[in-house]
Amino acid sequence: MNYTSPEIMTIMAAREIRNGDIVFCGTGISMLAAMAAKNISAPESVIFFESGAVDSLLEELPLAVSDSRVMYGTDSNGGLMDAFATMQNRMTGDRVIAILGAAQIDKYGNLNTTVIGDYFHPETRFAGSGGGCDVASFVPRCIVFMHHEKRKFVRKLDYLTSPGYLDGPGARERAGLPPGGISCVVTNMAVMRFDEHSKEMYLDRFYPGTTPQQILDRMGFPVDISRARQADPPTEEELRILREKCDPSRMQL
Amino acid sequence: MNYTSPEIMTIMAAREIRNGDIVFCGTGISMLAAMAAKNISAPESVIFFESGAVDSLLEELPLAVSDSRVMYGTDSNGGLMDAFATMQNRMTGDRVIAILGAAQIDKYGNLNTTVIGDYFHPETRFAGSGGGCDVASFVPRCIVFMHHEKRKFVRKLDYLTSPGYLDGPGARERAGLPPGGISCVVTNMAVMRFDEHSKEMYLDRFYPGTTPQQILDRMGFPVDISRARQADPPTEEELRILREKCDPSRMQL
Amino acid sequence: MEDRRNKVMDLDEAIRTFVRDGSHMSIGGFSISRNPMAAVYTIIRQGIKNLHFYVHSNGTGIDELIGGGCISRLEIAYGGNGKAATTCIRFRKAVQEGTLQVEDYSNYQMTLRFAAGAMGVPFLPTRSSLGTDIINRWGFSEETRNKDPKIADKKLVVLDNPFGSWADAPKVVLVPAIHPDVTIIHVQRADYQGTCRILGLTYADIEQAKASRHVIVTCEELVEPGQMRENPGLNQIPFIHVSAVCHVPYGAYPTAVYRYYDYDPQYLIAYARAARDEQLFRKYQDEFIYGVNNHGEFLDRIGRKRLEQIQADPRTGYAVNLQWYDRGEMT
Amino acid sequence: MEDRRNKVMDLDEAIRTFVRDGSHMSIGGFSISRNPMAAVYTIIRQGIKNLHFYVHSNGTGIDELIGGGCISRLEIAYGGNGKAATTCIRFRKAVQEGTLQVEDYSNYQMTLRFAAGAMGVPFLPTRSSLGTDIINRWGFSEETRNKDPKIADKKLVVLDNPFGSWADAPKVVLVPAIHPDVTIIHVQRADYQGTCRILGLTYADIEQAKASRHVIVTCEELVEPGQMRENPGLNQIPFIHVSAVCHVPYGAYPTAVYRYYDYDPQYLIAYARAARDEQLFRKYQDEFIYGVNNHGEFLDRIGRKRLEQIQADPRTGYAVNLQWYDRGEMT
Repeated sequence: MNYTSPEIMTIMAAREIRNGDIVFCGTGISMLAAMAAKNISAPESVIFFESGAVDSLLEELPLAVSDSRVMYGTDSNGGLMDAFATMQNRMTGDRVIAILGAAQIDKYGNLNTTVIGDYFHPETRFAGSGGGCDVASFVPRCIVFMHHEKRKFVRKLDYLTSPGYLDGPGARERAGLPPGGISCVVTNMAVMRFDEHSKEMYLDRFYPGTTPQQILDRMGFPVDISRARQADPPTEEELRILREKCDPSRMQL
Repeated sequence: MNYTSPEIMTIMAAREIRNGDIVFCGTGISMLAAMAAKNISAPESVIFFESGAVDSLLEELPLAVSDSRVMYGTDSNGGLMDAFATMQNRMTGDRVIAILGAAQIDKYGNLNTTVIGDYFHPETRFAGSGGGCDVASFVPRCIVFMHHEKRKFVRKLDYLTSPGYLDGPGARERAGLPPGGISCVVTNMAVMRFDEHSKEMYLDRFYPGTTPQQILDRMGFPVDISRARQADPPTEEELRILREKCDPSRMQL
Repeated sequence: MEDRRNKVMDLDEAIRTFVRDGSHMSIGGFSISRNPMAAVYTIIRQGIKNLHFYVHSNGTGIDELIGGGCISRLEIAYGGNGKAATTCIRFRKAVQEGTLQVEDYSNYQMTLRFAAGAMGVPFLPTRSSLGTDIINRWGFSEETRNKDPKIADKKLVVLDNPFGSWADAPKVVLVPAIHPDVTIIHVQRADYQGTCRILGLTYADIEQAKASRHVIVTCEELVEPGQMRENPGLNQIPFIHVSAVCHVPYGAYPTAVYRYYDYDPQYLIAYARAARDEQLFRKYQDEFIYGVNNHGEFLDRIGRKRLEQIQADPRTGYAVNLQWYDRGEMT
Repeated sequence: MEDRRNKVMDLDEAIRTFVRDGSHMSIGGFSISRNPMAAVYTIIRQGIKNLHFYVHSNGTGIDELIGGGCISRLEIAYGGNGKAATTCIRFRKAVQEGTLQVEDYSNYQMTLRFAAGAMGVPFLPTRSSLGTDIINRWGFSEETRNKDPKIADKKLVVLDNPFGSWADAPKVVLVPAIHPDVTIIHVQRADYQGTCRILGLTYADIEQAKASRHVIVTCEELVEPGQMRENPGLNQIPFIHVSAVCHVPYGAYPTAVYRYYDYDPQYLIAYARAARDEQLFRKYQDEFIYGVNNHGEFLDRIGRKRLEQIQADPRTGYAVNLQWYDRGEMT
């Protein structure tokens, strides 16, 4: 099978989504992953956006979470107050899986989407938290999309925008956060997960064509690779649905 | 001029409403007063209900603030969250005048709408605060409708449901409330106001046919009558509008 | 939980599935409007007891439940039945006789408490009730609070503003979130997944529903999801919050449903008269609640003519020139 | 204030009346949707400086204002322009060059802050951001905070839950209310008294408007109050909150207005290219902002053909198959 890097990333993320999940997503590849899951294995999942749209029809790919394309054919159109309340609410929030991205991630899955360099004199300013910090605070499961690069997998974040496991076991609880944190990191080379006890990142699956060592070489901190196995590549059926149903005009893939 | 007791009470209250006021009212005579003001001297006033209706058309008199009659032809139909936020909000709340009723009132304009007797073993249980405590807490001006009876004008309330001036000058501020309190009490005999400095009730206007002494005889506490003058009775025009425009089917009057 | 499944259930089954002796629950509506009366009568008929109830301003529904002996504890802002009874009669009676424990809040406080539950925060702040007995007198004893983990340890908390004089508010009252086991609301329209459309005022129904573990929706009209999605801006409660949908036309009778029917003054007045007298009240209950098997039979007993009299006028949404005639006992 | 008066004003006059150097203000919309762009360009054209701005997720509007040198302080959750610029370019530049003071919050926190302002409370609680640098790093110095009474003394406060473990939340973050002097929103429909109807997502526009001392509404369609009152359930902002209404068709262009028109990818991409280069950016501003007198002239410069390309399809509410072609510079 031939597939691109965004395609395998999308499929790996889509496989994390269970039928019945409420999927919080942004634009681009995270939305494609949500749509792929819905079309492949989780038909009862519900896609929703921080801007307030619940269960959008998504005839076309939106290019922002505020896009008119998320408003068409929804179950209800609210606002940010509604959307975030749904995620902080323990009844509905516990059923949410979020898909996030970041400029930096550390071994506990904490994310930086704010600045590179000093906060007050940044080398690079990014867009900021948006709803990222909110969902990472509220919901039990998050998928993070990352490119596997040393400067992105760092020992210490320049700014901790969105909470993963903070500084390790029990830290979320000590800070006053609900349980949760980051479930997995889906990159262009691998799927990383977090140890149940140490809360540290480990290599779970490497994609066909990569090796654990190549992956380690692209990280700013070492991770356990003892549990690593090769990932099942995207199936023909998965790719067909992704290409034909989710992004026929190839805007993202 | 012939007029009934409810009619003079309605007109006295209506005269308190200024053009442009936002009028919080309940049902019955308080709604009639709001409608009378709108038809007589305050055409730009806005009637609104704690149930969430703003600027209802009121083709018929509603018999509850949740009545479908308050929903027709409104500017917007919200809910309780919206309605009370409008009153607690300092920009809009400062323009609200509220019309309330009570089972008991004390000399500082505090109201009881909860129980007569001991709270835990009440002689008589009433409906409770409803939105009364909220508006009396939030807005700068309240009109209270009362029947002039000794058991209603009491030295000590059995339960302080809605705050007037609490225990006197500066008490609202000490409790943490915004300025405000009760502006006047409109009864079947008189209009009572509160001294600017002592915050104590005094007799401002007695209706034609009553005397200050008769009024004092029907109160459980003494009030200053030195400023009392006879009220200007309802004019022919006021009564005509009230009868013809506000309650043509005589449901309330 | 698969949210998209068909959640349509028979009302009797929905109540049996989600409401138990001792459940903490709330019902939507406001005084004599949009109370889920079919559900209320079903609860009474099923003999459910010891309910812990939360309402803001309620009337007909709560009073019937109290009269039916279903409620032992009540957190409430206002119990009134409009013109028919300024204070709900069975409510008053139960409080005066000491058979009902009550904790008093204001209307906004109860609304905020539901909103806090919906938002997933332990409390929300307001300036309401500072200096009043709502703060000073707590209805539930410390023992009651400690025994039931579903009741907050404190009725409310007065907090000095941690932002100093920000917003000119030196103090605020924090009111604790409510998390009912079940909330029942009656709406004009719902689809089989549970998405709701309320016409006219929403009261606190949205907050009540979103605060609850389970939501039972009774509706005048049951439609396809596609029909609801033609106008998503009119839908207030997404299906992800809803456990059961019951199609019950006239499900709020004898209370009013904007654009569908009005309250029935004749019923409400007769109820008020019966509620004042134990013997009459038993007779009323035997005839209209225990004497029928479901809401359909109840409506048959009311008769088509009465329902026609309260039909909503299509222009205004209520029954124009509805008379509060007082014909004595219901027949 | 007489709320019912006709509040219709020319946009230029409305900005001149309510927005001053140093005003604290906010604009509605979200990234590339429903930004009040006509008002934004008017502010730039009028040369208003030192604005203190509050937004949640904004994009086009905020970036133009920063580029126009209008903003000196910004409280924000997200500055992005969709596909055209993941991080707003002038925003990034200004922060990196130290010409813009920023205080970072999350999207929900900014929304709650507007909601607190709307509700008249000094703060609202959330569990968001516990343990993060949003709590640890404050953007404004103590000096800035002390000097301006319109800025809260604290960015936020972490509070131990006074109700113990109620709602399983041992701690909450309190975020301070925002009270802008002016908020500008763009809506699909308004009447001359100021009542607003937003179609599709409302974002935080309602909370932003209700938190503000003054609200300027720009609208696609200006209608009679009677027309708005035929469907009050669709109106979100009652006239009592509004100071001025400006009828500005295409008033959100180049951002999208659901059911009216889409964003203009060509404009947004050309803007992003210009924004990266000082000389190109001056040229862009001279041509499209300073080189025109009002939004009408601006739209003339864009041309009818471009506006036709982004017309909303009546079924979906957006421009179906809109192309993100990249034609280089705008002509």
